[in-house]
Amino acid sequence: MFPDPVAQPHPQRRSKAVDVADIGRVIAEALADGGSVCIGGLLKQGRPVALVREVIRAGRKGLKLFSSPASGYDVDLLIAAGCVAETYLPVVTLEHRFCPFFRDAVERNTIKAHAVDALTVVGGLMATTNGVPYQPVTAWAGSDVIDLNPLIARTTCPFDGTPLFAVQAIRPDVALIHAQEADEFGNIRHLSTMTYADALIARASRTVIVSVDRIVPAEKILADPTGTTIPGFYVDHVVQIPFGAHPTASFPNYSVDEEFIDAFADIGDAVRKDPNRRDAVEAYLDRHVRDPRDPFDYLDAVGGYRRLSALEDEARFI
Amino acid sequence: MFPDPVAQPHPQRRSKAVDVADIGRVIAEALADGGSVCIGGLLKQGRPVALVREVIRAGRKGLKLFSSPASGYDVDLLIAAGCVAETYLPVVTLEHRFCPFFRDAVERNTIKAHAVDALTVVGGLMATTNGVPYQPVTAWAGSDVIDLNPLIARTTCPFDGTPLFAVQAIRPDVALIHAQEADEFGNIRHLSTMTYADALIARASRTVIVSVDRIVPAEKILADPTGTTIPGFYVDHVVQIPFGAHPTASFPNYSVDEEFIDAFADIGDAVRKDPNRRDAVEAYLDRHVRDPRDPFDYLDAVGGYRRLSALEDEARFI
Amino acid sequence: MSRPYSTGELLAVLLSRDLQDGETGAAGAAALIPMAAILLARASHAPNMQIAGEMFVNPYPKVLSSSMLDDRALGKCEAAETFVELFGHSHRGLDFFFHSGLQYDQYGNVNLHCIGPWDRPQVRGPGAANFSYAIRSRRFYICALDHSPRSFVERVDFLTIPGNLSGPESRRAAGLTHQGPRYVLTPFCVFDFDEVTLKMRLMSLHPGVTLDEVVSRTGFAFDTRADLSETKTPTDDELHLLRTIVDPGGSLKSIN
Amino acid sequence: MSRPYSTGELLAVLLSRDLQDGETGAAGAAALIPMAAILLARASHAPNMQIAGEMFVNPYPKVLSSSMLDDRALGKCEAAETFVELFGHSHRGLDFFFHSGLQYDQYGNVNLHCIGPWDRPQVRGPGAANFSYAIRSRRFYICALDHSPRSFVERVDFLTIPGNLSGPESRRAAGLTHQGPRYVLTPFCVFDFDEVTLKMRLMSLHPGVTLDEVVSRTGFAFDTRADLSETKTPTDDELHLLRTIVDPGGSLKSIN
Repeated sequence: MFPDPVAQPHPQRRSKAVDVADIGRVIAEALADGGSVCIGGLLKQGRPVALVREVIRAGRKGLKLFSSPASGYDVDLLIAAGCVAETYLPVVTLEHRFCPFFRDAVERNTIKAHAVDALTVVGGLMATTNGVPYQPVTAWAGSDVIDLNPLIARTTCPFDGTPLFAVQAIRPDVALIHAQEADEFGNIRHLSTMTYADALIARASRTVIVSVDRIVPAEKILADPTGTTIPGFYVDHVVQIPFGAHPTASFPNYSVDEEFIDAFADIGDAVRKDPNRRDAVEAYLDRHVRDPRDPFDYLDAVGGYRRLSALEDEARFI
Repeated sequence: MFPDPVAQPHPQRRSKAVDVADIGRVIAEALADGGSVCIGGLLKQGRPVALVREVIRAGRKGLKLFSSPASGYDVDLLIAAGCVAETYLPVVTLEHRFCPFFRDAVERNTIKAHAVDALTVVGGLMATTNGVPYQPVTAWAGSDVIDLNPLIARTTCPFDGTPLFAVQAIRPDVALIHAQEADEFGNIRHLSTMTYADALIARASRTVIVSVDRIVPAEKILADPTGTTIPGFYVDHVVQIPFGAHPTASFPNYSVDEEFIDAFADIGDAVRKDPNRRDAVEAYLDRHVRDPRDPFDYLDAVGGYRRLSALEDEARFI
Repeated sequence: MSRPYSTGELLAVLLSRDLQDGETGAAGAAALIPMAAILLARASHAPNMQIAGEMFVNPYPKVLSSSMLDDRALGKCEAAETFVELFGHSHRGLDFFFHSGLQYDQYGNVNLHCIGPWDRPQVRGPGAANFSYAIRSRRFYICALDHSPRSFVERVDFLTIPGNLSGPESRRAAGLTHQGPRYVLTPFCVFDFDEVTLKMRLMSLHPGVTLDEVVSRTGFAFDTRADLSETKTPTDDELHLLRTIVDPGGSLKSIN
Repeated sequence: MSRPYSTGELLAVLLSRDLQDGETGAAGAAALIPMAAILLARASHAPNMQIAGEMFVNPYPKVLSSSMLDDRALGKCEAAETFVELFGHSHRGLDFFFHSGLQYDQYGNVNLHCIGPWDRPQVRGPGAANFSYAIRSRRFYICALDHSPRSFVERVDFLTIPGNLSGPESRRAAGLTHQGPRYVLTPFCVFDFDEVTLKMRLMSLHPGVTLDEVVSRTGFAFDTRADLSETKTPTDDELHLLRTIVDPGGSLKSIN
């Protein structure tokens, strides 16, 4: 029954901003071994790689991986570090070459890489955002992907009996997303032209953690509400991580570090051909994931300001 | 088989911009008697009222009306002019008062006003944009609206057998939409904060006709692609009509003409109580719809620059 | 009246007190009092209130407007959404929503469609954009400015917004699991709902209102709480916030 | 070679000629040649080409990039979309799309998943983001830079992208109603598909290529068109447009 309000100083709105030093703990608390994680961005753009490194640092095992329909370096890194049990990834590629750890893990049967396509993942996330148990799909025929897809069922249209498919709602435990800006209340702004499936993933996931290039004053969000790509109430934690997408791009702020990705893939290809070279992987993970105390340390390890400003230049002059 | 290209001057890209003098013909050609039309905007904002007046001028009868989930003046005007046979409108209201012609037509049973809700219309349009025959809905229970809704069926979840509903895909013949800006290729920009269901309606409809406050150079679109709310390839015709949403608003350019809407509703209420006053309706339609040769004439008839600049001021100073 | 507040202000204050910090809710079109309640809660005890579920997020309106679905009313806000996102919200539900209508019945069902038969009504109302929030939200409030035997009826002619249907059994059969209608606020009193019968029950009378007056204005018999009280009127702090931050234009003052 | 064009330029020009004005199509990731073809068509005979179906509309890239799904490649464009809109495009289909893969078979099916058995492959490929465009688009093109018995096989080990399946009966049974694969372009020749059997059929040989060479590079028997011809090479106008407007950076020149 309507209480008399207690006279008290009015409380302040809580911030969702996490200090970069605490983001590892936040991720470790949100994601359990065996949990499902969905990664935003696409291929070599806007991937939350710093957050992915924290998953590895937390020692997570047996993860189920989802992503926007095309993934690459970060997924391969998680597999290299032994975090992954199952993938629901339409495409895993570095575009100009395969992802070596993914390829190796599937060929050696150490992970279960389910056959899914973009409509499976997008449709499943759409079902969750729409609050319904499944999304109808009619655009499937002929591909072996359908027969092996564990997330779909056959059904019929209730209006005319036409056979069609259903993909079940996908609700990842944790979404990891990278964007360019946010305010402390978790309102996210992508400044890149494409935003991939990021908003969809945020809406579909239980816990949403977003790294951004910059946390900006809330006034900037209020001045352009149509620029907000993910409203704050979908977001649980936001963290400013400089170059948090490295070695993928965060357009228009910085471009892809292709050399860095290639160096990783070279190690992967070498280990794939000669498993005795596994120590090269551990050395890579030590240097780039486990040893850096924080993201600034990481940036020093990957080439410091010299390399990073070149990536900024590339994004600016394209 | 790959032909040799014929040497010829390279052709130019076609414009989708229609001269305001031709928009009546365009609408008459796109929409037949008995056709279905879906109206964008919401309540007293962003409604394509100038395009709606062209529907009346074309003498269309027996229309099936869809709209974003809340509609008012324009729908009432179409009903007043005798254009409408059926409505699939969740809400018909002027907010501070009822829509008199809608109310009268339903009470006298001269139109069929189906019981639908927002999820029916939005879900049906979503199904079409997603390219599937229906959209699952689970959020319905208890309301008489469900039992009377002609667009829904009962079905079950193919994964666990749970009973749920389906709303069938809605594909309007013609979408009428108003926005603030477009280029000549039909790329639409809303400058208002809310864009309602406009993009959804455009994606779901066979023929899409958009009125805008201003046609802008294509360079303006290219300079901010994320500002494009409806890509041009969904749009068939775009026409610059000054104050084309009047008496509804086109924020941030001009506000609602509440007095004008009230004057219309007063006539409607008077006729509803005394059908002998039907001539007042015809006089209104003559003055505001049938007699003006073009939208400029219309603007003179509704108060000219004095009134319109006041509406601009209201939008600017809110 | 000599009261230092209007009916509109009273109802907005009463509603605001029941909204909790951190909750997410919205008001639809034609919802001056609910919107004032949300904004007042945010300005006082609920700074983490999320105003969302319609096509905008966390507005900071410069004027309190009769409809929030209006750029005139929106002012600045944190994000825009569309009806597609509203479809999802309608399924997942909010913490709270508000409804009003043509008729209300003893089970808190609301009619927005018609008085008289559906096929040939005496009065055709506007309809309801969205009744799903009533089902899927954790609770909703009925804010009824017309409290008369014409509007408070034994059984609604058309059931637009499902409240408690015909009682507990019917709610179970329909699969309704949330609270549904929580309070009914009128210019004269506040009703809650009996935990067992799920019927409206008089909870408090506004200052100066008698039980007989409410009985005569209500078209069905209702129980009265054992602890029937006088409605706790707005405090100075609440009225100050309401008039300076939420409704500086005084729109609520004209609602009596 | 002494040809005045590279293989990449040849294939881009050939593809561009088959794209019609007013059509809507797209290329996915890792699609340098298809993207060049689309841009060349738009710059020459198809100014109303709509490049859409991925997450952007009508880009004007400053450089031709290996993937169009990349802000480096996008340049200016007219609109952005997301995977939600792509879901709809995938159902409604485009006028044309392009595919390449690990293996191609005589019916124009494409394998992007694995060589060897699914459970324990010798080679695991990247998979396909979206095979629905192959079904729902009016037609698609196969652009195969590796033309060898290893890649042109009797039957794909894994059927990722449905082409003509096992022929007309299987297409009918699967409900495939569009053309499916239209041409297969390789560095050596162009195949079309026999109207009756729906098998690959040699249509033209690139200048200097012999039938025997194509036979030895193809891991299945194929018919040859009665009017087998030499591929019509790029005109000066086409090469000029390609090199000045579409690919000023010369990315296609290195594809031989």
